[in-house]
Amino acid sequence: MVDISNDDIGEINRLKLWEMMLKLRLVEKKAYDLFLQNLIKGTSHLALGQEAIAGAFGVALQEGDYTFCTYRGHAHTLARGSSIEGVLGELMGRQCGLMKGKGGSMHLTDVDKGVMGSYAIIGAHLTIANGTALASKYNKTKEVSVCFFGDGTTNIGAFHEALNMAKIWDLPIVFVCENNLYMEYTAISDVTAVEHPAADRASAYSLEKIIVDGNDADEMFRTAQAAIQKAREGNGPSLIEAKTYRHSGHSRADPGKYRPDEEVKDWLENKDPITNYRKRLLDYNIDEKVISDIENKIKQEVEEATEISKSSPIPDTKEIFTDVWADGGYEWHN
Amino acid sequence: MVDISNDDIGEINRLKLWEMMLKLRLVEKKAYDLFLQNLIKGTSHLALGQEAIAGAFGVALQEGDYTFCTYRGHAHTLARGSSIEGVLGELMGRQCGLMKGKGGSMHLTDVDKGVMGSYAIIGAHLTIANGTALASKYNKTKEVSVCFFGDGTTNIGAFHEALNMAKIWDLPIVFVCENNLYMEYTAISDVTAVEHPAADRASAYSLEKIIVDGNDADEMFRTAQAAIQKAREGNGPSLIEAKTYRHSGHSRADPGKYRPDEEVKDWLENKDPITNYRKRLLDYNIDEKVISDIENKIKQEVEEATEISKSSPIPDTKEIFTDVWADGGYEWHN
Amino acid sequence: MAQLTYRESVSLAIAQAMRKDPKVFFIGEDVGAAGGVFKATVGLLEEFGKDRVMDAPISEQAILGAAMGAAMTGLRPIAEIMFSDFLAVCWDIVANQIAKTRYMSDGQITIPLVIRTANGGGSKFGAQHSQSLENWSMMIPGLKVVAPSSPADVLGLMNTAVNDPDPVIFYEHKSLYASKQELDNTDLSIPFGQANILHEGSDITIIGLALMAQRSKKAAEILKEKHDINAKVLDLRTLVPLDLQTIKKSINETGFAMTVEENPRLCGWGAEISSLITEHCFSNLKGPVTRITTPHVPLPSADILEDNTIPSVDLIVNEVIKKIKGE
Amino acid sequence: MAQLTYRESVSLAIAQAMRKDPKVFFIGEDVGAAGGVFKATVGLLEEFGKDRVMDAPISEQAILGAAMGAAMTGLRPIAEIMFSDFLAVCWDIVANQIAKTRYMSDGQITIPLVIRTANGGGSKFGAQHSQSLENWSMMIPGLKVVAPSSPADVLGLMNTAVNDPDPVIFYEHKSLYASKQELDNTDLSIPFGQANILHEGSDITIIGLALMAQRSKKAAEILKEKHDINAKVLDLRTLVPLDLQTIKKSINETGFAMTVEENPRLCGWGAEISSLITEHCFSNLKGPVTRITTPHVPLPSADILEDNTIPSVDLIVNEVIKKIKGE
Ligand SMILES: Cc1ncc(C[n+]2csc(CCOP(=O)(O)OP(=O)(O)O)c2C)c(N)n1
Ligand SMILES: Cc1ncc(C[n+]2csc(CCOP(=O)(O)OP(=O)(O)O)c2C)c(N)n1
Ligand SMILES: [Mg+2]
Ligand SMILES: [Mg+2]
Repeated sequence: MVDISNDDIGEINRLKLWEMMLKLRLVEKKAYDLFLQNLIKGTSHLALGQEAIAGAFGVALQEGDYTFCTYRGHAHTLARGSSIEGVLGELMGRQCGLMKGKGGSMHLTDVDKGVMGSYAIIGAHLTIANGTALASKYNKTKEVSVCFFGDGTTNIGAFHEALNMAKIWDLPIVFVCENNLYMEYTAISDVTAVEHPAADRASAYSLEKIIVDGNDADEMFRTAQAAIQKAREGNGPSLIEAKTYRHSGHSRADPGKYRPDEEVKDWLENKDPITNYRKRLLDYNIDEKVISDIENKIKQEVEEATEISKSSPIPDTKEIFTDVWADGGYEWHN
Repeated sequence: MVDISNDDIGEINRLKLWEMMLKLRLVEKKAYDLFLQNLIKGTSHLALGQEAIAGAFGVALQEGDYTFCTYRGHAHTLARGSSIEGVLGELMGRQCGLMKGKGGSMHLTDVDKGVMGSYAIIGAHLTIANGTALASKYNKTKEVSVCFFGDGTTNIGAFHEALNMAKIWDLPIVFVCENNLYMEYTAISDVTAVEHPAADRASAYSLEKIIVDGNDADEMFRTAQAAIQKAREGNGPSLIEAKTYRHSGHSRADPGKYRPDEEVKDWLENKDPITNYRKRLLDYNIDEKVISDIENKIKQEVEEATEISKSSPIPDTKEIFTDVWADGGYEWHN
Repeated sequence: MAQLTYRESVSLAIAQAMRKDPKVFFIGEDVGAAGGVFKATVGLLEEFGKDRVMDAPISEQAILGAAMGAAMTGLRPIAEIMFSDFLAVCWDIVANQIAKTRYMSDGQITIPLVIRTANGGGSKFGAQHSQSLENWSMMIPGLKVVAPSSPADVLGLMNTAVNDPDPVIFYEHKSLYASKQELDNTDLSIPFGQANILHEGSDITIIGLALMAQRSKKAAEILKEKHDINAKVLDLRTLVPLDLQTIKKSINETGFAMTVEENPRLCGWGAEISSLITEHCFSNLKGPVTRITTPHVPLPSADILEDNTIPSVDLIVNEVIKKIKGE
Repeated sequence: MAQLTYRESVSLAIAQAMRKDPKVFFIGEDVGAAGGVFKATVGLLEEFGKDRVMDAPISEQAILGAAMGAAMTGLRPIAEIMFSDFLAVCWDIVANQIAKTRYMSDGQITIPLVIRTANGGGSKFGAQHSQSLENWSMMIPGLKVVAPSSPADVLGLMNTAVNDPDPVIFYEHKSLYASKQELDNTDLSIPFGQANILHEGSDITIIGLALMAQRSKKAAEILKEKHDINAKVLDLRTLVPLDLQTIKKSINETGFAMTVEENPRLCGWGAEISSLITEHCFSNLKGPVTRITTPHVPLPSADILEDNTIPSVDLIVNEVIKKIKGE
């Protein structure tokens, strides 16, 4: 039994984190199934194993806050409260998809939930996230912007420009580097001049060096809360490096064979954020039934949403010609 | 009288530095005169006040080494031994110009002297300089590549990418940031998250923090020698931040009014690299006549070269159509 | 009644927009304290302060990214890219992010953003500071493309650009900054997609943009005075949206068409216009569409070289004569 | 006699070049250990080792910058940009540095560099991973532009590209990687600027590139079999240099011309070809040049949407019929 006399997180938040992580996990697994059933075309990048990061931020953020994620963004989108059928439907290219199939798995967007887009070209969204943060500062409103990206992203120019600008203008933004040790197939250590690709560069922008176990939902939650609060109070940006691991390959086509077996085994068996969190909840004296009720609820939600999205029609081909412009159309001449 | 019992630089190098700096100074002044006479069209960016940096590297480098500079590169080009009429001729758009007027003042190139081009879009040449360094490593030859750039350049993405790549591949290259305190008209401190725009970022690439008085030719020479030697011996890249000041405005059109009068006065009167070096040479017991003989020689050289370039014809308009391709021509169809 | 330069029109247009709408702000390099390298933003910092006129680091990607993100929330940023050549360093943000995000988001995201930039040659700045890059934007679905040729057009088109809900690339021509115009009203509004007739004529239609529109107009004057040829000159003003109706109407009347562009030869906007004219007016054409372009070379720097590379008034005059009178 | 896929031809072409010339090396992201995301560089690391097959960080500017610099010294780098869409993040290096440096240096600097990249749609990857960007390079003076449509062309054109002294952008089409061809010789060499006739015919000339050349060929087969129309299909293979002679000759014979391109409508290479045809073959044209393009939209992701956006064989067939038989 663990001493929780001085607990700062509390049962309510812990159960939220539990529910959130489970949802992300089960939807990603479902996405994988659907892909095997050839119902998902194109590509898809699962965040299996990285749920604690998106999950912790999902719980810590408020309505109205802005998040920006990458092609590996199903989890981050769901974590803001987007519907499961909206996500799966988009992956399958159905009308119920968040963007009716126009964007696809790499571009999930749900502005009503603060999901300001998923970006598929490395680096760009760090600079764009500065923009919503700048808007909050300009308007003197209190939203916080959060931008997720991977370890590989720390070596592209836009990373550098975005961090410098965020700092000089003290923008209300949190940059979250999910260091899963690999870019696509290349170990980040092979191509990076420092050990901690994000944290060891924080000082280049006069930022604090923050490294956190990204597979420990509690630690992630504390770190997220602190950085969000700092931003919300007008004290400027943070750069967080969260250490984690992706369970599957880079994308649907990748078996991930470039990673040593032991390494994979260790992360899957000993460091899985969800397995470990379940143990912790029990250690914290939370009723097993409460835990499994949530599991069952989420399972059912995912199944129902899957059916909805499977039975959603494919989009009308006239969608091709909509929404290039704000007038709804695509004409470039009179 | 100064104690020179333990002198590591020696009279010969000191006189070379003196001659070199004087040449750079007098040619830049001549360029300004020619501009006032409306003989130089387009733009031009003088390095007046920054001569110790290009000068020190010019003396320290060997034949075969590669240098890359910016639009503010007349001095850096001359420092490798390019002819004065080649430089002034190019500024005036004459046939005797290094590129017959095709490139212009911002693109001085003299491959025979190792001047691998001057680059007018911020950032790019840092990545290109890595390429000649990579070639030396690939070929197992011993040339060193040196890349000069300004403080403002440290905030663009290419800076970051280039430094990281240089380090992970341990390239034989020296990056030289000439921190003259301003980008065009904006103080670098207004737009940079750290105090020392280059040096405070060295650690982000596991490089040593090196700051040097860029207006002290001896210090510059020592720093240049050390970094060049390190690179030549296969011990990888260096990043040097040299503090300096430009005497004139950013470019020909700029009176430089955004800079406080005192600041300008201090740098011109107390920190001029050439005035101070002349004093030092005397302190080091070097004969006044030797010093002024060099002055007279350089003055004459500059005057003669000016006459040559002024009387050089303008290029033939058929030059427009040459050297798009390696076959010498510009045809894009058969 | 005021005489305004093109450069003054830029700062006035921005100032007018900022006065009317607190959502408009301005961001760029060396734009505030110094008033811009082309002195086209003088006075803005003084009037609107640092919160609305932001001097940025040399970080074009970060500048346009921030402008895009701010626009996504409903603000209306105007961002400066000092020379259009520098669009290359932030081209991902322009072509892949700003242009596509509305479509990919199925219309959830709107990006009311103006990117203004100094474009074109004539200043002897060499190949990296002189390009004419309207075609770079024209080819990207999702971008509107504007290139004014006069102070009045700067005012009227900037007004429309700032109020347009879509991203607009606003190409100001460096060689026009000093040009002047008498204006009795500066609060102008010119709709996009409306070509301007700079010269009337029925023998041939010359289609130009920015500096090339002005040169075409001068050529038309010479052709009329000295060669008895009446050329109609259309200044497109915006490439996207394109005033195809006016083009078609004019070609159907004159039967001869010529485009005059500063872009290098391959894939310039003139190619698109030429293909459109051929497609839509084939049976009325009396001859092939002639394209005058800069030759397909990077721009040289020396004055004699640059002056002989970019299409001149004389070249236009001669090409028209050849065309009308036969070679 | 070997059956080779387009993707295998890429790695074989690179391997052959590296075996012949120690100056050739290869650099890119995830290209070595993993053999590339499209498995088009499998085996190279094993054969040539880390010194010649370099896995780079996600730093496209640094990759192309290093390749350019190395080429300036006489090495012959092949650099991979994983998806052509990512050219946007290093566009300054491509368009402003690599393309212009030879000219600006008055020929002092030569840049024998090949940039290969996966281009085009058909994979349901969405708007940022599916673009057809041959026109981006075509419009920049100083770049050669290659886009092979078959395994043999990959081999023959890569060989020429690596040995060419100028910078070459080599667009591989993602949707062709799996396509196969029987070859009894893999050491091929195909000169630049030589269009390939994929189908003979005298009724109309269809001009395509890469995937669109293959689709045009299929369309020509259907037109012949089912509609008694004989279409000549030209696969341009290289846009720069352009085989204008073959284009002219064919149009002068058939009198009808159609370009089929995957680029969105505005300023695609088809516009340039159309304007050239009109300029050079006006009196022999029986009707306007038809341009088939992707509509001017970013590419949607869902399969039904993408499939209906990129020009299909059916669309080509129908457009040809309309054109030949009148609407
Ligand atoms: C500019 C750019 N270069 C390359 C790619 C191809 N690419 C997609 S994901 C990826 C790896 C990214 O690694 P990381 O940032 O660590 O994120 P992770 O995939 O591990 O979540 C690469 C190289 C891209 N999308 N954009
Ligand atoms: C990408 C890019 N952005 C902007 C410019 C315009 N510009 C030319 S010089 C300059 C200032 C550069 O400052 P710094 O690096 O400190 O060099 P300095 O001029 O002081 O030598 C700027 C912003 C440019 N040439 N390229
Ligand atoms: Mg990673
Ligand atoms: Mg400076």
